[in-house]
Amino acid sequence: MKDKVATLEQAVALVSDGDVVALQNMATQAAPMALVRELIRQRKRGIGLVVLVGGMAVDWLATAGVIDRLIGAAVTMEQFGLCQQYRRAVEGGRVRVEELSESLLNARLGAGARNLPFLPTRGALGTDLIALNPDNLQLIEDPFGGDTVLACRALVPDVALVHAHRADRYGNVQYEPTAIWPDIAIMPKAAKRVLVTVEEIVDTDVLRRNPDRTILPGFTVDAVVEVPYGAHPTSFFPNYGYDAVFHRRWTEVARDDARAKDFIDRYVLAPINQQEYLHAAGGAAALQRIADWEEGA
Amino acid sequence: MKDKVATLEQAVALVSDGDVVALQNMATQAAPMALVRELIRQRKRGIGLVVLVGGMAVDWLATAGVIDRLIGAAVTMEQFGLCQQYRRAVEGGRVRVEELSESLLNARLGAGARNLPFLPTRGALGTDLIALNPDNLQLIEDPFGGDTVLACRALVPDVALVHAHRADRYGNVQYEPTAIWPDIAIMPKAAKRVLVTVEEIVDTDVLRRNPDRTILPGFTVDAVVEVPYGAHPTSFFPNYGYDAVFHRRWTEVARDDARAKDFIDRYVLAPINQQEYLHAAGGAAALQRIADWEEGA
Amino acid sequence: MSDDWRSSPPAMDYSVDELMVTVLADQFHDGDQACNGMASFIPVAAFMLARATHAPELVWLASSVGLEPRPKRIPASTLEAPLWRDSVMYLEQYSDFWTYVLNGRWIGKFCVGAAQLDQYGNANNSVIGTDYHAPKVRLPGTAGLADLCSIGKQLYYWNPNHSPRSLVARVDFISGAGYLDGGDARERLGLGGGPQIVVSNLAVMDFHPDSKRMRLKSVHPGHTVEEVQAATGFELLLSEDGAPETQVPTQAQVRLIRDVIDPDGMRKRDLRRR
Amino acid sequence: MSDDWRSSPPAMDYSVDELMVTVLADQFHDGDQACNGMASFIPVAAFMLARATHAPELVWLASSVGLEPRPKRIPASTLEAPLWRDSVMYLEQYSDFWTYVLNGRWIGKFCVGAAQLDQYGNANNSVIGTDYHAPKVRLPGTAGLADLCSIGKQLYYWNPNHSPRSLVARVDFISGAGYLDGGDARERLGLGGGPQIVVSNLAVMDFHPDSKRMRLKSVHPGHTVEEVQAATGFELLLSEDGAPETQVPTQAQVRLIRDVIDPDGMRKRDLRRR
Repeated sequence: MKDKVATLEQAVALVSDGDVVALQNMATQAAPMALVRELIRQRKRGIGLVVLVGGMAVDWLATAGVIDRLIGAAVTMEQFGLCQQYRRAVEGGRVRVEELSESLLNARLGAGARNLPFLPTRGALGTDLIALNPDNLQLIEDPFGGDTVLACRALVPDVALVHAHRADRYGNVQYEPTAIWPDIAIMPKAAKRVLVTVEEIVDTDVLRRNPDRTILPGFTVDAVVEVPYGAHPTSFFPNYGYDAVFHRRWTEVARDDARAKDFIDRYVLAPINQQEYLHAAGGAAALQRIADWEEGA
Repeated sequence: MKDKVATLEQAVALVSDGDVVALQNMATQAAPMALVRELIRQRKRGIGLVVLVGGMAVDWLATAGVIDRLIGAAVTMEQFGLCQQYRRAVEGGRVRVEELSESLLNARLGAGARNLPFLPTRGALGTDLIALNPDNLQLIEDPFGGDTVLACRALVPDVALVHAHRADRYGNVQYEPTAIWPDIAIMPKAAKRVLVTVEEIVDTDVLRRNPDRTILPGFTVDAVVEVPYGAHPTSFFPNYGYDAVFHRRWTEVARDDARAKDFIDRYVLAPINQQEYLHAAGGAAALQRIADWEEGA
Repeated sequence: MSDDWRSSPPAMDYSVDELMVTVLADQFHDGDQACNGMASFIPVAAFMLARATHAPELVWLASSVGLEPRPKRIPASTLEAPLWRDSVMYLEQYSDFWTYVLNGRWIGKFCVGAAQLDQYGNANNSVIGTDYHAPKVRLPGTAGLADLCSIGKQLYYWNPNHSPRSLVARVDFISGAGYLDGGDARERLGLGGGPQIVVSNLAVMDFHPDSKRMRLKSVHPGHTVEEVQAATGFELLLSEDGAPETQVPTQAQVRLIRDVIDPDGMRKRDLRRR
Repeated sequence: MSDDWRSSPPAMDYSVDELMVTVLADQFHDGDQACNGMASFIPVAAFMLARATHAPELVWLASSVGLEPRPKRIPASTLEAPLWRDSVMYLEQYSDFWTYVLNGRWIGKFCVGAAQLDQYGNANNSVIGTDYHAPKVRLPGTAGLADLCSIGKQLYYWNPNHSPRSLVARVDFISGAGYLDGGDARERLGLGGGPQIVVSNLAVMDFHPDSKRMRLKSVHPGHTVEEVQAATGFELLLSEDGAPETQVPTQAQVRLIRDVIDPDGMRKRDLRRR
């Protein structure tokens, strides 16, 4: 099998301006933040972001002017509130939203993954989402005489970004038993290219001990980068929890464009690698905080 | 949660004559044979059987006159050859076949599982399968102007039969890391009722140790029966391999209707419980044979 | 757990979050399968309370991932691993959760919040303002709400900030279908289920069986019908029996909520946030 | 493993199963992703041989379940756990395997057998006879063949029993679409990929690039064009260079097959079965 090991720089160089980029994550969980920071460092522009539920990553990408459209079901940092930078970008017309419910996004990505022109759902009937999006959502008749359903057009992202627990150098990617979000089950299958960060690159023999935990075969992956704590400040169970202190640090500045930009300068642009980023984010004290998630509330 | 523990008799009493019954298995693997034998013992009639790839179970059900139609992609005992009793029943017009490719059956069951009228596929275009089955397969246009696809009508079996590694008394069902056949991922979700045999009924706390291995939540399951070696003579990894001796014993008689019926009398009708069945099938020697699968060829 | 909740006298010192928890808890029964979403401390407390008292066989699917979990107490997020501690099953989202949800036979009850809710129970979590692409406020988005509302689920709205801004005559954007224009509009579209009740910090509302307009079901102690009406952006129907006082939590319920289920008071975050 | 296969001289004592294995092995290259099905000892031996010699980076998906397995040797079933020993991944069938297969970008090469194959590469594993519902012979069924044939895969047929009954002018039932009526019939239906070669116990065939009719590519040593034609139920085209002799296995290849890959001779079962 082909060696897929890359640096963050090499991996993100596979993203072109204007690409549709799918981000695997939930509100405060499992976001491939090291790849997101590298998108900002490489000053990508005109990116269309696909998220099921996006959090701080969306805010940062909006602040840095990387994205100009979003295809997704929700953007929120859950208990830390709305993503204020994203919100301002949408309200100011700088980011255009194609809003889809979860089953609609699943159907669009599912069709993309299976090379089908569309998949039907029953979700969202009666909502205003349908009229908003005739290019991708059409009511169709059941050829067998049953109910009308909503056809959701295939979505094939140019790139999917994923953070996972471990991989071998050939891009076989493993996930520990934990919440498996829909994005991870279909985004990488639908996308043309897949970039993966992992907590650890291991020998293939380590994967062979638990073949049921392998979620992506190497042939679907274009680059794999070892980035310990690559999901910080989002959680990555069972390895670490979300960093509440860091989330609050962001929410304190995110309503102010200048302070938000300073934050990006300090935490994204200044640190030249993951180690420096973690140091800026609080170093050993931060890692201790997120290690203790199991006992914390 | 509700207690779902039942005897084989009670479980199979939930099957009515004429039902469409989905059988989770592969050619020589993981068939819920104890439930199949009980279908024969209870002299069910007019059953429509759904299999992705069926093996000896289909042969037995054909011999005993339980089934009169089959919806599936293949029937074979792999290296042990064709299912001769099934073959004769079809050639004689006693069993009618609705043949579907794997992706077509997956689409029909997938639509049933998600309460959609149909799901599209690109499989089987150009084959004679489509013209044979206008009630369930229709070519439709893509509303977004793409390629024609094949709409596969939802299939909702009345009952699904599954063998699994363990369950608690509430019907939460677990599967060990091994081959996960499509049937197990969708048949029980599509069917109206689900009957499960397991190697072992365990305390719920045992399931909590590996929540990622639970494949069916209790609320989807109607009856759970503890039947050690419930898949014999098919394999059930990692617990045991297929019983090659027993398979050959069947293939030796299966071309002869009278001898096939005698075989059913001896191995299905005469043994009053699983223990007697296993004794008839070879007892400790048989269990030793199938325990050694890992070293055997 | 405790069984004295049946005979326990009314609590004297309950707070409104605890009242909302007990009102919601009453909606969930043995055999129901219920699921909470993000930032849903009050619904999670309600599920846990129901299971600890009248509905031990209420099946709880924590944040669409963890089946029958045993969290130590309500943690600081209702969508993170501490909530689904000790689960019997982790549901994979695409193949498991959404299949069971779409199927229709399972997981029938959802507690949802919405930034705007209108007189026909339509919900908006998408945008405030009339121009979708240049909104006054960009809200989080519909997430799974548009699906749950259209596929026959029973929806229990909770609203910790009853005001003319959150309860409006007509939502700016339908991101979750309620009874649409009322009457049989929902039925005509072939949609089953729908909004059942709305539990706010002032009152409990339901929907008139024919017109599907929102009506006052009970008013929380210390508030009046007039006050509730003034805090609502449309005219609330009154039910025939007027508007009785909402039943208050019992002492046993309050003890369970405070001492066992949510000792860290996470449920109060739902009130503060809006 | 061994690297002397490149310079190894032709084997003198190979058997036809070994010849079929080496011919098939030549079709698989570094970077290909190939998958075997049921009762496929010869294809499995071919994949294992290719990986041990010229194509170490051929990705092998064993019986649609086990990625990159390391079986000790070919076991008695090509669709059971001993074959996918030490796999890097177990592919879940519905969500993983069929998604990757349908996608089109991955798992592009399949070895398949069929009871009947016709002059345009259409395959039949369903029924012998003209009345589908009262067939002369009920065959196993299409399984995944109908899918693989229609979704752009490259198909490598192997036929251990070259005869007018297995190679027919027109299949009784198309359970796998080849080139249909020939010419651009397949293309007009929008189907990519298609049958590449047919490896039998007598010869190797491919398909004319324009007419899509089956043509003789090479004849196995010890057999003649006339013999092959007589064993075929339709007229085989001849390629311009006549019909050269099929390249025989090298001594190193035969050693690998016999001593390492398949010491139990499972590959010979494919010949006996039909």
